[in-house]
Amino acid sequence: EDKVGFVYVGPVGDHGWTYRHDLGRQAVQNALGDKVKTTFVESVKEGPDAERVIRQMAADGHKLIFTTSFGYMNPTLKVAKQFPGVKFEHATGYKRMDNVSTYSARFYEGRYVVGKIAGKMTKSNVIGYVGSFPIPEVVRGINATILAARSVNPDVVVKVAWVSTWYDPGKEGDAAKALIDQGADIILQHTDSPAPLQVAESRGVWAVGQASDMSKFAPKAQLTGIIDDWDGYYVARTKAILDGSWKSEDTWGGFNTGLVQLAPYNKAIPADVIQLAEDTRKGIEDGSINPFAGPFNKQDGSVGAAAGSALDDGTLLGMNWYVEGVEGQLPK
Amino acid sequence: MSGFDWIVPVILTVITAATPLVFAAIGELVTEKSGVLNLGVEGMMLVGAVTGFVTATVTGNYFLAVALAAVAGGFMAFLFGILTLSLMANQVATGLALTLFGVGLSALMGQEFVGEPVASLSKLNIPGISDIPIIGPIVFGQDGLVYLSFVMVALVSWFLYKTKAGLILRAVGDSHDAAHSIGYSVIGIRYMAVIFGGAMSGIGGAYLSLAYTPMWAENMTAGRGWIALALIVFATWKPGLVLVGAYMFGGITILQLHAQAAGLDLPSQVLSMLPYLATVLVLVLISKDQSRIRKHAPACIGKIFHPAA
Amino acid sequence: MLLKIEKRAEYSRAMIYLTPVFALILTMLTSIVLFRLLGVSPMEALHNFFILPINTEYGLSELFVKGTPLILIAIGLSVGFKANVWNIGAEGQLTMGAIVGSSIFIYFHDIDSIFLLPAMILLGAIGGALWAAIPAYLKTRFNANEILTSLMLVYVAILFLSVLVHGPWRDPDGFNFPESRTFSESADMPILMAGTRMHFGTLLALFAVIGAWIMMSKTLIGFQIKVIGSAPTAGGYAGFSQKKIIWFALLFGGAMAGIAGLSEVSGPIDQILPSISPGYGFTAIIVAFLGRLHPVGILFAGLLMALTYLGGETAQINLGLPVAVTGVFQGMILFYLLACDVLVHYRFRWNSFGKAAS
Amino acid sequence: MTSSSGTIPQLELKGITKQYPGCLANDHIDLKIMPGEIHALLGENGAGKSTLVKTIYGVLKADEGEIFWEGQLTDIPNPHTARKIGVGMVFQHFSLFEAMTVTENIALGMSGSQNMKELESRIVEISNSYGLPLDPARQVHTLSVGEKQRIEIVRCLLQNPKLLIMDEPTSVLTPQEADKMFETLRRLSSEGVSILYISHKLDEIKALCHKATILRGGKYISECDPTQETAKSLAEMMIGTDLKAPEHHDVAEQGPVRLQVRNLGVDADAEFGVDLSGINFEVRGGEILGIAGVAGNGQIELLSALSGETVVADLEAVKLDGQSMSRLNPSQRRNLGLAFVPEDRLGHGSVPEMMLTENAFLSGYNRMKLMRAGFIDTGATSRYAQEIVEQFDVRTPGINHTADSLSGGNLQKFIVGREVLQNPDVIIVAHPTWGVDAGAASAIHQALIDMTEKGAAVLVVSQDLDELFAISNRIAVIAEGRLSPTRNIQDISIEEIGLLMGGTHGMGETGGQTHVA
Ligand SMILES: Nc1ncnc2c1ncn2[C@@H]1O[C@H](COP(=O)(O)OP(=O)(O)OP(=O)(O)O)[C@@H](O)[C@H]1O
Ligand SMILES: Nc1ncnc2c1ncn2[C@@H]1O[C@H](COP(=O)(O)OP(=O)(O)OP(=O)(O)O)[C@@H](O)[C@H]1O
Ligand SMILES: [Mg+2]
Ligand SMILES: [Mg+2]
Repeated sequence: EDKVGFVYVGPVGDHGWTYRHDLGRQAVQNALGDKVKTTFVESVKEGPDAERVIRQMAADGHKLIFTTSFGYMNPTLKVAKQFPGVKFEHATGYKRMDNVSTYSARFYEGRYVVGKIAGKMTKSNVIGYVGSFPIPEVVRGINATILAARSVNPDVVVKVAWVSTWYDPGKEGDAAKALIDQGADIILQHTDSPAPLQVAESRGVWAVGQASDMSKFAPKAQLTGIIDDWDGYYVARTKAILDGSWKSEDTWGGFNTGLVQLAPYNKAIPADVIQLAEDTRKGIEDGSINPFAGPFNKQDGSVGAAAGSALDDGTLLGMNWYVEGVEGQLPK
Repeated sequence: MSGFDWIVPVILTVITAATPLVFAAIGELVTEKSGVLNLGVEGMMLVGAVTGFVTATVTGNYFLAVALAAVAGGFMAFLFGILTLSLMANQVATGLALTLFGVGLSALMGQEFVGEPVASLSKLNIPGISDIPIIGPIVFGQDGLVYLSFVMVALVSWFLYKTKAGLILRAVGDSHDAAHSIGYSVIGIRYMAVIFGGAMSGIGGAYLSLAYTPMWAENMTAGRGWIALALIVFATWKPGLVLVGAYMFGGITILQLHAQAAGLDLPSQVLSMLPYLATVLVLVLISKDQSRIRKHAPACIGKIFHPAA
Repeated sequence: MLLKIEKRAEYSRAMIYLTPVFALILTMLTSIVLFRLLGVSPMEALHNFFILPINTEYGLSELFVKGTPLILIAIGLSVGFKANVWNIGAEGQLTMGAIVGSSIFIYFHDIDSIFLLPAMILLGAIGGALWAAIPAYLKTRFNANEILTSLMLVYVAILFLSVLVHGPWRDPDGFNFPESRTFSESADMPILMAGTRMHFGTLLALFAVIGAWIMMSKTLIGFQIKVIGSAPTAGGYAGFSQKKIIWFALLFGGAMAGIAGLSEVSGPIDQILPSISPGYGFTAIIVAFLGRLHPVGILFAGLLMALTYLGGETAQINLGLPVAVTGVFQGMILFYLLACDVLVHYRFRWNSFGKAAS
Repeated sequence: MTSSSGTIPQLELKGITKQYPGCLANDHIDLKIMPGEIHALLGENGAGKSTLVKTIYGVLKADEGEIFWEGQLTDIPNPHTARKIGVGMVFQHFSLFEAMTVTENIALGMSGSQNMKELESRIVEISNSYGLPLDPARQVHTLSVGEKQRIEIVRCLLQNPKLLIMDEPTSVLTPQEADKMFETLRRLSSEGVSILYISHKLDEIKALCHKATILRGGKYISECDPTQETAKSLAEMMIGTDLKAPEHHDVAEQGPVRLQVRNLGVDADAEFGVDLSGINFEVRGGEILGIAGVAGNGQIELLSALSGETVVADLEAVKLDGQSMSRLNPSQRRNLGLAFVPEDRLGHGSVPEMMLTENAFLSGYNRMKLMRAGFIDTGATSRYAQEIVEQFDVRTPGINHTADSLSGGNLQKFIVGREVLQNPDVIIVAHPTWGVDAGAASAIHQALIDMTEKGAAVLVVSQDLDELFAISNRIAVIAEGRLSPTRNIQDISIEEIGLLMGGTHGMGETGGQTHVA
């Protein structure tokens, strides 16, 4: 019986990032439980603990190890060097080796669709965005949102409140309240807890779920949700180990791979808006729409992407500037 | 937005942010006044939060949920009491261990309840009165626990400074040897104070999981127990000032979020530092008056008591 | 008949060594119940917690890797606690030590010199000490309670680190991810044992244990610390300055935490990350008291504490026990250790009548 | 239990036994007190007096023995019960709460709940009627020791006790205050209140008490009528051997001025401290200068300006052998040849939780050269501690025991010994025999007199006038931060000194009777 290990940065009970990865692990266990045994260690801090846990899994005879946080990049590589026979999968990083793959999801595709809906649905023309930390992943989502929103409603702006944490329900909720008080009538978030949705629900504004379908927390307010779905990927990669076809590769999948999905649309969204959203989603999926296609300007007025061109993956990966329509200065 | 429209929601936000701190701090204040330092507030809050949440989910009875949260927090404090009061273990270390324990225990208890929503604690709504502009929603539109938090501050203040029992409790914190020699049961009184502190922390935790953000998630207190502890020092052990401190801390936290949303051009982390820096600054200003601190700080805090008999 | 706790005329030397054994026995007995409830074999669980993590040479080396920062910080804190200085902000001082210590590498990363690492260690100590100097100044100048100021500064330090890692200190080739460049050879803590991660910081921790032992038992400053902590008026009588001791205790504690921070980033982490410590600064407080504020006690307490973390990881991997169980289990061990400590200074007696043995 | 006839003892103890770990503090002690009787309990330090009275008050539980209250076997499990049946107690170590007001402290010592306003007026009433004036609103930490004790006494009186226990009440009082208190006690006695009185001041006992019970080493020794005994015979019963009075040497040869204080002024830093101004005196080698005064008149400030715990800006203010010490800290002053015994032996003169060796090191490390190559020389330190213990007859199981395990008298001997053995040129001693039994007191006095023979200058600050008259060559009085001119001991009477001391601090009236030895 082969072992497949998962290293989580948060507790499986965070109902956010780690929770989704653990659902993926359970999918592997369900699908291939007769052939593999899955193990995990939760709440592993980025740093020395991560390297020890990864190494221990490798030394323990795990065949495949998923390390599910960006901060695990260097620890994963270090251990991978010592255990060439073990395969590693590092989420959201950019360094690979023969026995290290990377994988991530193009969540910004989901944000782009959400941006279209938001642009249509907002009355106040203010979208509130609860940010965790100003890293490219989060900035990309903000930019995708405003690009989409402005494409249907040029007057929209995005206001951002950074909470400097991935996970503090109280503070996330407070940020949502502050944004609403500043005029936002749609709350988006790049933090893990459902608190901002609860706030939106009680304040009677719209919100968008994060990582999971969070409609349970905001049945009226949730427009849709951007769902991380690692199940298929994890099952496929485990199968690849079992049949020997595993190769080091980089997966950055969007709608087309199922890694990113949208939660069911809120019934209150008008049909034409749903239509628009669906068209956008299909367009992205079949490649006819590129969220970061020009022409658009950066916040400072310089050209972000010229007409006819689109940002390449490298630029997206390191994105550290806002596009026009985002208010406030990006913390550097 | 016109006029003072924004003020009401901001104040409402501050109230919810401050209330769990008020509960935890006012309880711990009583504990400390009796001469015991329990650093396990975070752990007790978490156990209270999960107990309240589970009870509310299972029974739908919020009164029971809050009551059991208090019991659970009180039980944690009782454990602390056995160790530090009966077995004379070091209070600082035991309190920290209690936090480790509480984080783990609450996570175990809540395993099955992650990702389950629960209806928010209902707010007082008096048709007509609660709709009065500004005053209405702030004064008459809160949930029961917010009122309770004010009542508790007033009650604790009255108890400590207006009743004989409160006088005795302060006396035990001021000099346990003297209190013992004139016949007070130092250990018994401290048990009660410690358990009361735990119960209040438990309610503070329940406020988080039932009203602030009605859900259960591991470690959802996110360090509020520590802030509550700091607020007591900040308040120089005076109940009224605990309230001021909690609202100041909550207020600055909320205002910095507003500043960000309004596009203030400062790194968000620097803005996030503000509540902490402001607390230090105010403490420095307060500390100048040493006689006041001397008057209110319990002299025996953290010291072990062992009767000679 | 009543069970009575009675102060010993003199503390019991035997109990100093016996109480950990009692605590362990009690832990095992309770574990049987706890793990049965969780549906795990108690023997296996204990094996996973206490034996498996360190039954290989590598595992043992990891015990020291994990224990090193705990011991370094606890040594520093214990000196403060002895002086009645309640520095609970070691986590912030650790962070600042890491920041200041690595700044020299971040800004001059091309330097390839044997002096780089010593300079970094020195700067790490200075960084931690500077951060601790703030509570020291506020305490000696304004009488501001150091518990609160040092704690608040933890949050400030961590946010400051966040500013740096998300901003100017990002690896220029790192796609703007919040990580610094990885440390070069000469900025790395030398490894003590090939094939492991046990690094020079562990030696520093051992030096700290011995140094603190000598300082506290053999030097005037150590004596002054104990006197001021125990009876400040008597200290004034002897001519010792309380302010000086407050400064010393905080600066020393800060410096040790700073060294711990630097030895983490330049040891096992190898770069600056948004979070460089999983709460070592707080855990070390427990370690300090568990070690009864004695350097040698702290050495053992630090290793024991480290073992419970390692054991928790092993138990998760092998038995699928959630991390929550580690917390509960850790809490339990600590409770028992703290409770059994009562026997060092006290003894239990069945209080019957008239038994006046002398 | 209401009537108190003349034949039934108010209180009778039979076979009270109390065992502490490693120490049998009370060994089958019997005691009988009649209504209205003032009964002394005598014994050396550590004889078991406090233990016995704490048992009566319900603070401690006896291992064996019976208590009869008004003839009935009574169980007194706690102080509440004691107060309820009519026992009041003034503790040797005050049971007061520093951060609280006088009223709050008194309320705490009473059972049930009180109306604070009412209580305040009763406090004023009672305290005035017994001549123990108190401001009910003051915080205790701002009061002098004498005032603190008044609180304890008033607290008892408010409850109309039938038995009042007083554990060393006068050790902190001035003669006038003590006399006031004796009046109070006699009045109570005439009202039928029994009083159990513990004191080391044997003259006091003779003047006040009807009966005395003597304890030694935890055992009952005898009962006697103190008025029929001399102070010396009482002391010898306590100690079990002969008592040597200190040999007073007349001013053999007056040496040069060693300690010189010129126009010393200090602003007190504590809230209720006393500012010093214009203090002038000098102490010559070979003499003892006594400074008398009611506590709280600037002694604390004067002592700390002399010891170096407070530094003084004026270089001329404090000089030792002509060298200025004004700006030196205590350890620098020691290097110059100063030694100092503070008033509070536990916590000021010693570190309670530290061993005797460490406490020897505390003030001795410089002059006794207890550091070697930058490290503490433990061998030399132990030898030094051992020497103190042997030469000054400090009773302790060993030099590795902590200071707080010593009885007050023994600790005082240890501290005096520690300073004396450093062979200082000037030694300053505050309240040298506070609460110390007669045997230990005479040993300490002898040590100070011996110092003068070696040519040292000795300054003694005390409020015990008997003591000052017994050992000083010259005397001055400190009142409200000012020092009177010094007078030769032959040229002044106790009455005059008492007048100089009194009428300044909280006492309602000046003069009155003075306490005569
Ligand atoms: N808490 C205690 N633990 C152990 N031994 C004690 C304790 N209290 C008192 N003792 C011992 O009991 C004996 C009697 O003490 P006690 O306080 O009754 O003496 P005392 O007669 O009041 O002396 P003094 O004149 O100094 O006040 C002493 O030898 C002392 O060592
Ligand atoms: N915790 C303790 N352990 C052992 N002995 C103690 C303890 N506490 C007090 N004692 C003993 O109690 C005795 C009396 O204590 P107490 O504090 O009454 O001193 P004292 O002799 O009365 O001094 P003084 O008369 O100067 O106040 C001391 O001899 C001391 O040995
Ligand atoms: Mg006594
Ligand atoms: Mg005494």
